[in-house]
Order: sequence, then C-alpha cells, then structure tokens
Amino acid sequence: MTTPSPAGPTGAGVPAGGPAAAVLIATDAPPTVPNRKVAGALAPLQLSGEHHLCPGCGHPVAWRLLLEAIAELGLANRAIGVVGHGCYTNIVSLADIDFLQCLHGRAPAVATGVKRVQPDTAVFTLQGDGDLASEGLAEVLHAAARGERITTIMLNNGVFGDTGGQMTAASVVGQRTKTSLDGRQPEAHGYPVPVAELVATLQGSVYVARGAVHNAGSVAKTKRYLKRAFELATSGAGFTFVEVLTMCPTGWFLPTADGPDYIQDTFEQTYPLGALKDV
Amino acid sequence: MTTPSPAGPTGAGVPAGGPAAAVLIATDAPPTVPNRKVAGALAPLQLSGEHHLCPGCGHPVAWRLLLEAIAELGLANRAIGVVGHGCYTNIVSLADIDFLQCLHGRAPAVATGVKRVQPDTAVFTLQGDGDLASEGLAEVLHAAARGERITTIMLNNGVFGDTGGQMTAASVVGQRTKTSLDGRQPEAHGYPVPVAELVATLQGSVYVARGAVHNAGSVAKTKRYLKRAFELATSGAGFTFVEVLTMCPTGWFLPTADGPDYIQDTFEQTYPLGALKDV
Amino acid sequence: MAPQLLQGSDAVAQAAIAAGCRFFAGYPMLPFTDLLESMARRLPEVDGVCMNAESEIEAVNMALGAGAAGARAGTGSCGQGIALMQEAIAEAALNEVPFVVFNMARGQQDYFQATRGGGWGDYRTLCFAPKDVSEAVEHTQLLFHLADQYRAPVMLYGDYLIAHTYMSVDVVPIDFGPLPPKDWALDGSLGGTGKSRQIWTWAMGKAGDPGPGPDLHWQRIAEKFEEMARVETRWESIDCEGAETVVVSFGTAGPFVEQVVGELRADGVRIGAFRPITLWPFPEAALAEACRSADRVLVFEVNAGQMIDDVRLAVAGRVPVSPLGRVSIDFSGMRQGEILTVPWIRDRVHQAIKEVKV
Amino acid sequence: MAPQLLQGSDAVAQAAIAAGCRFFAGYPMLPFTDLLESMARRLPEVDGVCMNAESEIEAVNMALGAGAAGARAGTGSCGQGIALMQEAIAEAALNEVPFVVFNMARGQQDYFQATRGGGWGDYRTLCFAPKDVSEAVEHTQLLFHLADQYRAPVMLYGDYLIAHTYMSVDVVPIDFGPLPPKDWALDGSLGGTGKSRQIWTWAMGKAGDPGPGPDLHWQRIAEKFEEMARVETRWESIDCEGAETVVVSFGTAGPFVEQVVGELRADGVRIGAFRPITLWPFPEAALAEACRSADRVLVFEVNAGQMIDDVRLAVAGRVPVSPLGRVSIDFSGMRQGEILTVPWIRDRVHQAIKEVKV
Amino acid sequence: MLLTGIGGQGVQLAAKTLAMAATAEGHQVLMSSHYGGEMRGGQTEASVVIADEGLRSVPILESVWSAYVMHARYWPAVADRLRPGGVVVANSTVVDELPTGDFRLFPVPAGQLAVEVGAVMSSGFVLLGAYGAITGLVGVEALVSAMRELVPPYRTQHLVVNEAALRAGAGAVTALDAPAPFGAPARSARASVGTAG
Amino acid sequence: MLLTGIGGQGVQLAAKTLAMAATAEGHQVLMSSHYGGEMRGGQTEASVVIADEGLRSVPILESVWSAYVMHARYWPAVADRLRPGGVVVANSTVVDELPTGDFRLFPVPAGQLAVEVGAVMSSGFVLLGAYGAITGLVGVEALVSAMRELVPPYRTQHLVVNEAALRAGAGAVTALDAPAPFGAPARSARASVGTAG
Amino acid sequence: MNTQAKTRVVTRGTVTIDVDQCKGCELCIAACRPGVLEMSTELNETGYRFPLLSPGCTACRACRDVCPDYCFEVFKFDVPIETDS
Amino acid sequence: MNTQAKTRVVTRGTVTIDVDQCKGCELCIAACRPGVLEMSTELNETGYRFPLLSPGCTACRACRDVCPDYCFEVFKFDVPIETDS
Ligand SMILES: Cc1ncc(C[n+]2csc(CCOP(=O)(O)OP(=O)(O)O)c2C)c(N)n1
Ligand SMILES: Cc1ncc(C[n+]2csc(CCOP(=O)(O)OP(=O)(O)O)c2C)c(N)n1
Ligand code: SF4
Ligand code: SF4
Ligand code: SF4
Ligand code: SF4
Ligand code: SF4
Ligand code: SF4
Ligand SMILES: [Mg+2]
Ligand SMILES: [Mg+2]
Repeated sequence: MTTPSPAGPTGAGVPAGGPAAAVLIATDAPPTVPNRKVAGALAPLQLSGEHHLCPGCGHPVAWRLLLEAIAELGLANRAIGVVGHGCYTNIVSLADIDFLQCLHGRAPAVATGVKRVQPDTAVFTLQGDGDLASEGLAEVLHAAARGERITTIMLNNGVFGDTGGQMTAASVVGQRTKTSLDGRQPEAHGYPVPVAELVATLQGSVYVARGAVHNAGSVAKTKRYLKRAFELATSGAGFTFVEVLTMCPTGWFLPTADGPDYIQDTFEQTYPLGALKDV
Repeated sequence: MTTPSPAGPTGAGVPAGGPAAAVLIATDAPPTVPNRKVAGALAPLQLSGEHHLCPGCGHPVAWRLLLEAIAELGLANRAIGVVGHGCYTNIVSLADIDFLQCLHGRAPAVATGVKRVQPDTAVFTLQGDGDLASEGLAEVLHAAARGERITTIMLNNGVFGDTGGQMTAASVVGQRTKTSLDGRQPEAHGYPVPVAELVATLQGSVYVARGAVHNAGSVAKTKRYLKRAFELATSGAGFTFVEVLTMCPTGWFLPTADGPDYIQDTFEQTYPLGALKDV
Repeated sequence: MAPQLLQGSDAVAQAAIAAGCRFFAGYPMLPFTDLLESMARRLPEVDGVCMNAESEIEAVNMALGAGAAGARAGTGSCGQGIALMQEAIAEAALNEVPFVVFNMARGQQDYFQATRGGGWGDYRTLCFAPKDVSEAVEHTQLLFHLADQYRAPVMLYGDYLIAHTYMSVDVVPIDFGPLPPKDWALDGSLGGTGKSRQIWTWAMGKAGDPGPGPDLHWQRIAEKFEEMARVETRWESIDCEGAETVVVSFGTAGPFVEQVVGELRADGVRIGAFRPITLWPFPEAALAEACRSADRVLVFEVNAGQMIDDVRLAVAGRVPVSPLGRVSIDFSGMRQGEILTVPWIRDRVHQAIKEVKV
Repeated sequence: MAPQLLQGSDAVAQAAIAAGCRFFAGYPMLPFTDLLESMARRLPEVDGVCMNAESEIEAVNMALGAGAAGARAGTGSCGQGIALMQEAIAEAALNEVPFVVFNMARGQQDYFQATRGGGWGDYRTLCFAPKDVSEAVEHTQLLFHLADQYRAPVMLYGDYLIAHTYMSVDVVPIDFGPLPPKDWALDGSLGGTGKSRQIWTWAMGKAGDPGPGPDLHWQRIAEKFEEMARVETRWESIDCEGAETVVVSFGTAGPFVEQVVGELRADGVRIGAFRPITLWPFPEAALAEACRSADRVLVFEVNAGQMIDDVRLAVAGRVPVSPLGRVSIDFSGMRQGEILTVPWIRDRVHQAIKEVKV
Repeated sequence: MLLTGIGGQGVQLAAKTLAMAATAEGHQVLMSSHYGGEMRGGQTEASVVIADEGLRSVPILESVWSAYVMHARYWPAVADRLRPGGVVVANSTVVDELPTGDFRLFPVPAGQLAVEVGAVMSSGFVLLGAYGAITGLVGVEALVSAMRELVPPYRTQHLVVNEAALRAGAGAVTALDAPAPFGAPARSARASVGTAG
Repeated sequence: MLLTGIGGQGVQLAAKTLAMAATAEGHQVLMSSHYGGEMRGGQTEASVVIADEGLRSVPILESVWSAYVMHARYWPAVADRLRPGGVVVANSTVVDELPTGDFRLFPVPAGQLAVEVGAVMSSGFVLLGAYGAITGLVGVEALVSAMRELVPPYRTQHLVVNEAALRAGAGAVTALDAPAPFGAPARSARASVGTAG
Repeated sequence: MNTQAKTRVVTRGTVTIDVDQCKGCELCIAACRPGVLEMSTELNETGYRFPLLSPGCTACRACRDVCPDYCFEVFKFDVPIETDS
Repeated sequence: MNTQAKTRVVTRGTVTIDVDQCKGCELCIAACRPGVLEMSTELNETGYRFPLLSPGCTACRACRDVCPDYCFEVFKFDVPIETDS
C-alpha cells in the first residue's frame, strides 16, 4: 500500500489524498511516480491538435485513427490522401502526410489518377457522407467496381455538417435536418443509401467494414478495420472501404453528450457495425 | 384434311402445294383462308417500323415490348418517356407518346422532376448501359433510394453501341471492345457493375427484374416484367427497374446470328435473368 | 402586407413562390444554402415540391424535368455547383425548357460563367444581377415570367450580400401580363392521338412529322437570343449626363460605388455611376450613351477583370477603360472580399481620377 | 521516320505520347472517341495508362489526380462532355495542376466555352486551335510543355476535321527546352518529415506553416494568367500588310478562308487572312496590327458569333467588324456545318466586300 | 451597430433578434452578417442598420455608432469602424483586453449574469438586453418577442433561459442620456451592432 | 476523289484503303470522311486528295476529278462537286438511277462480282479495285496490302474475301487512257473518292 | 403406325414478311422452332438476304417477337392445313 | 468480508488534460468506465466547462480515445496507488 503523494504541479496525476468524493487529481502535468505513458494526445504524423470542428464532433477521432493506422503500418512516407469537401477537410492542415484536397465528391476518381501513376503509394480518400453518398456516389462505386487499389474512408454523420445540417443521401429515416424539418420521411425523401452494402456487392471490392467512434470499444475496432483496409489495398488485392459513423451534434441539433446515444439507438439500426466483406 | 390452295399474291400465306422442301409460301400478303391475325408487325402506339439501328440489334424488340406494355395497361395517354443518349434514343421518333430526350445519364433526375409535378402520369426512363451504368449511375441509384414512382428501363448490351463499341461499366469480363482490345481484364479494367443488384439493395425500389430479348421466351417474360414494373410504379408503390439484355452484334464484333448465343453463354453468366425483387 | 424583416434568401424564396414557382431542387452550398432551406420550408406549405437533390447535376436536371412538364421550376447553387450545371443549362436553352437558376455566387468572380457560360453550343442565358434584396425580390418574379415568355433557362446572379442580408421588404406578387399557353409541356395526354409531344434538343421530330433538325432549330434559337439581346437589356445610370468619369459596377457592388460617386459628386467631381442590371444581354448601347461625355471609364468588379470586356466592347475604343478591382475573396467571412468597401473604392477612384487625368 | 498516313486522332495520340504523356482518361463522344481509342491502344505499349473512365467528370478528375502525382496527363471530350469538366478545369487552374484537355469539338460552337470557361473563379485556359492535323501534332507537344511550365490545365481545340482527317504526317518529338523540377508533385515520400506536400485550391497550408489562403493565392494565379496573356499569344497572318479587308477565322476554318483569300488576292483584291492560333490568350495586339490598313474586318466562324467579341475588342472600334458565319451544324455528317465550304465563304466575302464598301 | 464574436457565441442570433425587434417597433432595418464558409469557429460579425425612412444602405458598414462586443479577438475590426465617441457595449470579461480609445465603454458582466439566471449559454442575450437598454434603440419586450419568433422549433427548450438572459441584461444597466441617433438627418442612421467574440 | 454510300457499305474502309495504298506508293495523301453522329445508317462520304508534293488542302472538297459511287441516294452531293468531264466509277445496280451529265461513267457490276467470288459483303472492295484500275491511281497490290493493314484484328476472317473482291474489281475493267492528274501543276492535285452508298 | 404421316406437314398459320425492311440478321431463323424459315440467296433492295417461309408454320409468333425490324405479321388459320412434306 | 475495502480506491494510472483545448462536449465523461471524470463548474478560456479527474483511473485510455479535441494523455503507474474513497 503506497502513501498518496501531495498534489500540485510536480505531483500531478497522483491522488491528492484525503477522503472520498471531493478529492481531485491534478491533470496539468505528467505524474511524478514511476509510470509508463500509454497514450499520447496526438497521433504520430499529427502536426497539431487544434481545429475548428464543433464540440463533440466525431471526425477528429477518426482522423487520429487514420493517422495511427498509417504510422503503425509504416506507410507514412508512401501515403497520399485525397480529401473531399466537408468539416473533415481540415485534416489537410493537421497531418504531416501528402494531401490533395479535391472537388466535392470526386475523390475516388482523383485517387485513381494518383494511384495509377504512383502504384507504390498508399492512396486513400477521406470523404463525408454528403461528399460520397450524395455528390460522389458514382465515383466511389465505379472505383470499387474497377478494383482500384485504394482505400476509401467515409465519415458518415448522416448530414451535410459543413453547410449547416441538411439532409444527405445517408440521413436516416426520421432524422431532422434543415431540409427535412419534420424528420426524413420515406414518402417524400426516400430511404438512406447504404453505401457500404453497395460497395460490398461489387466484385472489385475486397474489404468493406463499418465502424464508429462513439465509444472506446468501437474506436478500437475501427482502427483495426482501417489497418486491414490499408493492408489489402496496398498489397494490390483491390478496393477497400471503411465507413465510420461519426457524431455531428450540431447537425443533429442535439447536446454534445447525446451524440453517442444517437449513433447507437438510431444510426446503428440503419447501419449495422462490423466487417461486411473480407476476401 | 384441307386441300392446299394455289400460291400467289391472293393466296398468300398458304402452302403452295407440291411435295416437300422446295415448297415456299408466299408471304407478301395476309392469307386468304379463314384466319385470325395473332400478331401485327408494329406495337400499338408505334408510328413506324423503320429505323437506323443495325441488323440484329436487340433494342427495337425492347421498344416494341415497352409500347405494348404501355398500351395494354391503358397508360397511352398518361405515359411520359425520358430517354438518354444511345442507339435506342431513336424511339423518340417512332412512338406516339410524349417524350423528353435528355442529357446522357440524367434521365432518372429529369424523370423525377416530371413525375413530381405531374404525379398522375406514368413516367419512365429508357437508358442504355453506357448511359445508366457509366455516366448516370448516381442518378439511378439516388432515384431508386428516394423511391421515385417511376420505372427505369436499362437496355444492357454491355457496350457503348452508339459511339462505336467501347467498354462500359457493364461490359462483362473478357468482352472485347475498342477500349479493351484484348477483352475486359479485371486487373486493368475491373469488374462489371450489376446495376439491378445494386438497385435491389435499396429500400426505395419495389420491383427489380432482368429480362432479355434474345429468344421468344425471354421476350415474353420481359414483357411481363415491364408490365409489372409499370403497374407498381404508377400505383405509387415505389421505384421499379427492368434491365433488358439486348444484342449489339456491331459492338460485339459478331455476326448478327451469333448475338443470341453471346447473350446466353456470356452475358447471362454475369447477369442472371429473372425477378430480383418484388415487394 | 406590412414590410417584414426577411433574410435575402427567404425574401427571394417568397418572391419565387409569389411568382408561381412550385418546384425547386438544390444542393447545399454557401451562400446558396439558405435559399434551399427556405424553399424546403415554404414550398410544402403551398403544395409545391422542394427536392433536396443529391448533387447539382441532379438538381438542375430535376428542374429541367419539372419545367418540361409545365411547372414553374427553379434550381441554384454557386460557383462550383453552377459549373456542374453548365451542360444542362445549355441543353435547356437548346431544347427550350424554362426554369430559373439562382446563382448565389461567392462574390463577383463568376461573371464569365454567368454571361458566356461553359455549356456547349450557341446559347445565352438571360442574367439579372440585383443590387440588393428588394431588387432581388423584383427580379425573381420577373425572371419566372421571362423564362416562360422565351422558353429559356434564365439566371439570377445574387451573392452572399443578397442571400444573407436581412432587409425590411414587402413581397407583393407582380403581374407582368399574359403569356402564351404552355401547350408544348409534356403531360402525356396526347399519347396515341398522333399528336404526342416531344422535347428534343436536336428537334428530329417524329416519323411522318420530321422536325427541323438541329441546324435549323438552333438557328431559330440563335435568332431568339438576338431578339432577347435587343429587347431585354436593363440598367441603372446615375448622374452620367455630363460626367467626365463613369464608374461601372454590377450587382451588390453597385450601392458601394453609388455611395462613393454620390460623395464625389457632392464634392463637385463630374462623375456618374452605371450599373448593368442584365449582365446578359449587356446594355451596350445604354453604356455607350452614358459615356458620351466621359473621358474615362472605370470598372469596379471584385475579380481579375471579366465585365471589363463587355465595357470595352460597349465603348468600342472611344474612351479609355481602366479596371478598379482585383481578385479578392473574403474566404472566412464570405462577404465579397476585402476590397468591397466604401473606403477602398473611394481611394481607388481618387487615384484613378488623378492618373487618368486627360 | 517516314510520313505515315494517320488519322488526326491517332496522330495526336502519337504526338501526346511523344511528348511524354503517360496517363489519359476519357469517355467516348464523337468526334473525340477516336482519340480515346487510339490512346487505349497505344499507351499500354509504353507502359502508360489509359482509363476508359465512366464519365467525363471522372475522366477529368482522374487526369487531375495523375497530374498532381507528377505525370503528364491528358483527358478530353467535346461540347457536352467539356461542359461537365468545367468545375475540374477551373479547380486545376486554381490549385495549379497541369494536364491537357483535348477538346475535339463538334464544330466551332464552343469558342466561349473554351475561352471564357464555365468553371468558377478567376481562371483562364490556354487554348490552341490548330488548323490541320500537322499543326495539331505540333500543338499537342507544345501544350504538354506549357502545361508543366505554367502548372495549369491547357486545351487543344480540335474538331471533327482534326480528329477524323487522315493525313501523311511525321510525328517527331520536339524539344522545348528545360522546365523547373516537379518538386510539388505528390508522391508521399516526404510524409512524416515535416515537409509533406499539399495541393489545395484554398492554399490554407499546414499547422505551423500556414499557406497564403485563397485571397493571396488567387491573386498570384491571376498574375500568372496575366503573364501568359502577355507571352503566349500565337497567330498566323497572311497578306494582311496593306490589306483593305481582313478575314479572321480560327481552327480548321482557317484553311478554307486562306484558300478564298488566296484566290481573291490573285484576282487583285487587297485582302488578307488572320488566324488566332491561341484562342486564349487572344492575339489582340497582333490583330490590331494586322488590321492597321484595313477598312473592314470580316469574321468567319461557324457559330452565332462568339470570337467576334474578341475581334471587336482587338480593333477597339477603329474598323467596322462584320460577321460572315452563322450557326450551322452538319449533324448527320459531323463535318462542321454546311457553311464550312470554300464556295459558301467565297460568296459571303464577295457580298461583304460589296456591302461594306467604304 | 456592429456585433462580433467567435462562431457559436450566438452573435448572429442576437443581431437577428435586435433587427427583428426594431422592425416590429416600426423601423426600417438592414442587417448583414458574415461568418465562415466551410470552416467553423472563425470570426462572426453582424451589422444592423436601423432607420425611420426608406433605407437603402450598403450592407458592409464603413463606420458605426455603436458596437456590441462578445470577444476581444476581433476587436480591431470593430475599432476601425467605430465613430469617435461611439458606444461600445462589451462583455466585462473581455474589457481588460480592450485598448482605450475615443469611445464610451459599457462593460456588462454578461457571463456572470447568465450563470446567475441559469442560462450559461445565453450570455449573448444578456449583452443584447443590456445593449437595448443602454442605447434605447429597442425595448426589452420587443427583444423578447423577436427572440421567441427566431428560436427554431427544434430549440424551443432555450426560450425560457434566453428570455431570462435578456431581462437580466436589460435590468443590469441604466440607459444612456443621449439615445441612438436614428431618425437623424443622414440618409440612413447607422447603428452598428458589433460583437467580436 | 469522293466516295459516298449508306453507312455499313464499307465506304470508309474503301477510302482508307485507297489513301493508305497511295501513301505506300509514295504520294502525299489527305483523306476526310464524314458520317452520322449518334445515328446509324445515314449518309457516309469520304474524300481522298492525293498529291506528289507538300499537301495542305482543305478537307472538304469544292470540286473533284473522280468519284466512287456505291449508292444512288446521295448522288446529288457528288454531282454538285464533280468537275466537267470527271470520272465516275459506280456500282451497276445504281447506274440506272443516276441522271446523265458531263461525266464519264464506268459502271461496275460490283454486287454481282462480289457474289461470284463469294464475298457478298465486299462489293465496296470490288468497286475500289475497279476504281484503282480505271484511274490508274493505285495498283491492286498496293490496295491489297493496305486492306490487310486496315482490317482490324477482330475481323481477320474478312481478309481473304476482301482480297478476292479487290482483285475481281481490278480484273473486270480496263484502264483509262488518261490517268488521274496527280502531280499536275495545281498546288494539289485533287482526286476525290466519292461514294454515295 | 402410318408411315405416310411422317411426310405430312401440318400448317397451322402463316406470316407476312416485309422483305424490304429486313436487314438480314437471321434472328428469326433461329427463333422458329419448326424451322420453317430459311434465308434467301437473293438480296433485297438494300442488299440484304431475307427469310423465306416453308410449310409448317405454327403461328407461334416467335419470328415476329424477335425480329428487330418489324418484318412479320402472324396469322393463325381457323383450320390447320396439311400438306405432304 | 472487509468492509473497509469498500472505501478503498485503487488508482492504476492517470491522465493529463489540456483543459484550454477542451470544448466541453462531455464525451469523456460517459466513456470513463470507473466514472472518475466529471465536468467542472468553472469555464476555460473559451467559455467551456472541462473534465476533472478523481482517484480511480485505470489508465484504460477510453477518455483519450473518444476525445475529439485531443485533450488527454494517459499514464499507467508502475505500481497502483490505493487511497480511501
Ligand atoms: C460541387 C459542390 N457542391 C457543394 C459544395 C458545398 N459543400 C461543401 S462541404 C459540403 C457538405 C459536406 O457534407 P459531408 O460530406 O457529409 O461532410 P461533413 O461536413 O458532414 O463532415 C458541401 C455540400 C461544394 N464544396 N462543392
Ligand atoms: C455527356 C455525354 N457524353 C458522351 C456522349 C456520347 N454518347 C452518345 S450515345 C453514347 C453511348 C451510349 O451507350 P449506351 O447508353 O450503352 O447505349 P447503346 O448505344 O449501347 O444502346 C455516348 C457515350 C453524350 N451524348 N453526352
Ligand atoms: S457541423 Fe457536425 S461534422 Fe461539422 S464540425 Fe460540427 S459536429 Fe462536426
Ligand atoms: S451499334 Fe449495337 S446497339 Fe447500336 S444499333 Fe448497332 S447493334 Fe444496336
Ligand atoms: S410464327 Fe412461329 S412457326 Fe411460324 S414462321 Fe414464325 S416462328 Fe416459325
Ligand atoms: S429477324 Fe427480321 S430483320 Fe432479321 S432476318 Fe429475320 S426478318 Fe430479317
Ligand atoms: S484513462 Fe480510463 S479510467 Fe482513466 S480517466 Fe480516462 S477513461 Fe477514465
Ligand atoms: S471529450 Fe475532450 S473536449 Fe470533450 S469534454 Fe472531454 S476533454 Fe473536453
Ligand atoms: Mg456528413
Ligand atoms: Mg449500350
């Protein structure tokens, strides 16, 4: 049984002692007792942690997983990211790998051009659901059918976050958006497009998975999906696709803390998590 | 046992008598013996049978089925066709119903506009595989997901017929085209996009079927598919889709008589016939 | 109705609906987004349809379909989205389907796009550039009328300052007079009668009743555009009579220039302001007339120099024409760029008057 | 190499490959289709890639990707397909990715599209219009060079007569001199070093190393285009020295006009022919110079009047400018329209000389 | 009047509330706002012009009579445009960061008042209530009913706290002796609501 | 030389064969063709200009010295451009439909000869062989090897019949006494291969 | 059984053929179950061979259904005709 | 059993929190299984509440993994610390 050391800047991270509830631990500096750092704040390859995304947004978590996957697979100096238009675009400023910010929806076509002339690189696209399921649906399906050796990552929050919360092709039934004020109605607005399922139907895709970032467990799984997707695409097996459900409390008009529940209770019903295809 | 009547213009359609093989029957005028006409040359609503399509082309057969289906369902004065760019576009000149010839690939979006402001009409699109699976893949999938009450008909010959025989997104593996001279190779060109299967995956579609016109049996079945598709779409059930495999001997670089076999031996392997979805 | 405080986008939406617009399709993109949202809110109230289209290409083609079926239809976007619509706008010009394109542009950088298009073939797009929300309300209504009158797609060139400014406005439906019946619109009713209808850019007609074909049809269209060029120009000319200096600007830059010119005029400078209201057709003759006494023409536009071509064409070498603006994008704020302010323009005009001193 | 009989499309394909083009993406559309087919046949022979893209939008974006990754890349289409590419061509101009767009146009109706674009923002597209297959072979090679030199998308304005005419030509690689290294091209190699690369239209830069942002970046681009406008104009002027009449035409219409002008000159008429080789930048100064002694300028173009704006801008009111052409589409034959013949032009020139007689 | 702030601080909503309240009170109003394009969290600013007669002003103001400041980050943009002797109603927490100058500063402890009335996210409304009361441009009742109209249906839970905030702000200050100069001879009286926050 | 016909009659291939054969024989050649855009079965026409020196002609010919006519439907387009005394090599089956005029007509029973050599689809090549022999522009050997180069790999089964057709055509006629005037003083000698078929 | 029956052909119907519209594709030939259609050696006015009918038509419509050039009309006899084959 | 054990808390690790980067979303609160994080009443410089740590951290990384603003670093003690709860 160890004795609690005193709290304070130098003793940060160690219980400040005294009984129960009121006890707070200083968290402004690493602990002074012997320890091992098990996780840093930023991913390797990440230049900064500052960004303009809203409180409770799920995208930044996905960014970190992506960069961790690239770093851990040793692809840092072979990776080229092709990024669409959306809140997630900001990664272009934050990550220390090559990036091409491209037109809304066209990332898979652009990535095809990149990969075909630089076959040894690890080319991936990062897109939102508006970018990919709405504007760019043809591009991703064609690239998948062609079996391009690239990885496409779709951050699916079921809404055009960046333009302020309108309905995308991936918005779920009942979802309130600024262009479906009473919730998405199948009668008027139709049904969501399950992109991962479509991609899995195509013979050129070799790996399709759907993860999420609404809790620590799905964060960990999503990272495994990403790594497998990169492995298979860079080995030349074919097109790989990872969808990641991310919270957009702003576009959902919800308190930030309710984001994870909305994913679990609503999004997951339409978009079940897991690997859909793994050849 | 009847006595053969003499051949000749007036006795047309009746065996000219005499023994065996050499006997030919005059076919330049209807028969003179009591008979019932079981099939005319043209469909109702068809203004002319003359067209510029190649010998052995499958499209004109599909045109007739389409017009027969419309006429038999009593939709003649409610039908509005929206037609893309391809050899089949010529129907616009041949059929006595309203037509809008629209931009390559965009027919489902155009048809959506038409149907939404004229909800009592029977709106359909007629498109080729190049038009629909290549240029317009997003349009058809979005319309299907939205559950637009329209019928989309895709004439799939696996090739851009009208521009002289290049590979489309629907060309089958191994198919020789002017842009895949040694046959479509999955390594370089990827795999065909099975549009009907994709459409069937979407919740907004209520009926999806794939027919063909390479023999009398499939012609008959295809007509049934078309009728069912129109019935369901006009009743408001949702989006309906009929793919029709058609011969393009010109774009396949085959003698016209080999067209039907190419469908059966090659296309049907990739594109199995039948109803895929019928809610 | 009493004036209401309306956001420009909402005012335009109300004007469109007052003009009978019952179909709208759009895809979000700032600063067009608010118009889409407003239409999505308001159209269902009048049994109209607002499609939250999945792309600009789908949006414009939906509008084309609705227009072909006889509805008053609209679509819109800005810059990149309008670029994606070029093929369909040209198509509609050539197959004569009316609809209104609301181009809520990101500033003034898309003058060429709006006036020369990037579509294919010989077509032009009637294009109004309102200076403020009230004018936008009026133009919106007029555009629906003119679209039907000419059976052509037409455009409103708005921008962030139109879309996002709130203004006290009164949206009253305006009657522009009668129009020919839309007997060309597709409704299926004539199927099987031998008189079924057809809309086809190439105008190939039907068996037994061949159409003119593209050559003749497109010549006729070109003549229609010539007619529009003669009849439909609109402009505002302020104090140009006797002015030595004329400053030309368009759209929301107009009031800024107007303010500067007004101040200078008050200071005794012989200066006037000219504003084309229609960007196409450009009021060439009116501008030439406005510059009759001028010995310098200054063009203020927030871009690298686009309208200046039309100004030079109008004055045909008779007076020197100089640019006042430059590329300027207020990216973070989506105003029109840092040069769109009264002081900036005032400085530049002062400088130009000194420089171009004859 | 001995001259070979090559179809124009095939000659252009060989020229592109001779210029180092190793990536091409296209979508069939007559008369562009043959170039695509030729590329699909020839590129694999040199370990290049030809993508039979699923749409023009995908094609141009693939070319943009390949160009961004450092390859000499090309794409193309005509009219409607080029309309669909406008967004990406503008994007490439603004994010500085070089590639060549082969616009095998359906005639001359797309001059505005080629020179004013329908993309967004302040950008221009360097555009060459060859008069025949040999010139197309030369221009193709030069365009790949200039695209890299200026880091910009550039265009060849060909047409059916370029694409489909067979001619005895000799495709010899041309050396246009050295170019700066493509150290901006993305290859992933600098990831993790703190110097990773970025291509972004808004030029926002990276954390710790912010870019100029769109305002400054686009100003710089506008300056680059001004520089191109100064340096890159090209034209052909035949017998304009002392001519009373100058006939201006572009592309494959040039030789027709040349023949008519040659005949008239032989008959003693003081007439010359001027042909802009670059449509943008338009050779304004050269044309003004060519028209120094003229008292009439005639513009022959097979469209409703598009280049005539540039001609009027060039002569700036000093000489009357009249159109000779009109809309004309030989739809069935895909020549350039019925007016593109020597007799038609000859008649019109004769008539105009009489009419405009000073 | 110029309002500035950082995206998310409710500056736009405050400006709209003010503009609508002024319209309801019979004035002619022009309000323009600008904020990030495809980026969140940047500068946000709004201008409100209030006049009695036909109003056709440019929407980007050259000079303003008063400003509403929620955050100091974008203060320079306000200072540049403030007329000599102009009125600045500012969140007290930022007052320390403002340089002195030729303007009359009214600090309002907006954050603290907001917490007190249980409306921690509504400090913008506190400041607005205070602004209305200080300048005499609009009454608190007009502000409250404008706010009620503006809050979108999916945010009705905020109505009560916003109202409390407006009233708290209005109650915490005393009016200016010289009220806002609208109806003045100038073609349009320019009141500029500015928040840099 | 102008060749015209109806799409599918092999007119374009015949023209290419002629052009290539002439190139192989050392001439400068320019050949232009036109046919339907997005429609099949319309008019098809090709012009071939053959010259000895630097050739830069317009590809749409004003007048032609000789024509090759497979089908009567588009004859007027040929007649308009034929120079007085020009040479017309035509399929016999269409000869009856041609009006008379100032030209020398050489009817060739192309269809019949084609059937005789078992090449029913190759009547265009029969006519081409005949044209070459009549005008003396190109020898049959050059035509045969050009045809061999031109037939696409997926159509090799046609090589034998096409060759037979070319030879049958060449053998069935006798040469003109005055051969084609290429190398003539005009800047380019214009031979115009025309098929209206 | 009656060996003579083997050489008797029952003809239940017939067709008309617009031979000038025919493009010689031969699809009708393969479609005709009883095999009573065969191609001519003669050419029609556009230069195509066209189908000829022999006795034995069943009026099944197959030829008509597959013909892309709308050449056939089909008639069913009220009473079948039998002939020697 | 030992009732005293119920009030003993084992702390296996700790975190650092960059409170000024925090945007107050509270995702870390729900993610923390042992529930040792709770939101402050104080506001940080941008006006957001931020998490505070009580004893009992397991160094499980969950907070760090779900935080969109990269506020956490996680440390595991070589030897757990026990305190009274
Ligand atoms: C052609 C085009 N249309 C529209 C836009 C405007 N736009 C920018 S971001 C965006 C929304 C993106 O939504 P999504 O991809 O779901 O990303 P999120 O912001 O939700 O992460 C849109 C529509 C654009 N940039 N380009
Ligand atoms: C935007 C655009 N791109 C290309 C074309 C050219 N084009 C016309 S028809 C056609 C081929 C159509 O192929 P498909 O739809 O399969 O019809 P098919 O001719 O095979 O029946 C193409 C590519 C066009 N008209 N518009
Ligand atoms: S709007 Fe949604 S997606 Fe965009 S930053 Fe905010 S929470 Fe994230
Ligand atoms: S090219 Fe093919 S699709 Fe077109 S008409 Fe000929 S056979 Fe039919
Ligand atoms: S109807 Fe049947 S049996 Fe008669 S000819 Fe036609 S296919 Fe043959
Ligand atoms: S199917 Fe029709 S076109 Fe073909 S051979 Fe028979 S009759 Fe002629
Ligand atoms: S590391 Fe685990 S236990 Fe510790 S604070 Fe974070 S979530 Fe809670
Ligand atoms: S998850 Fe991060 S940003 Fe959210 S409250 Fe916790 S520390 Fe703050
Ligand atoms: Mg999204
Ligand atoms: Mg096809």
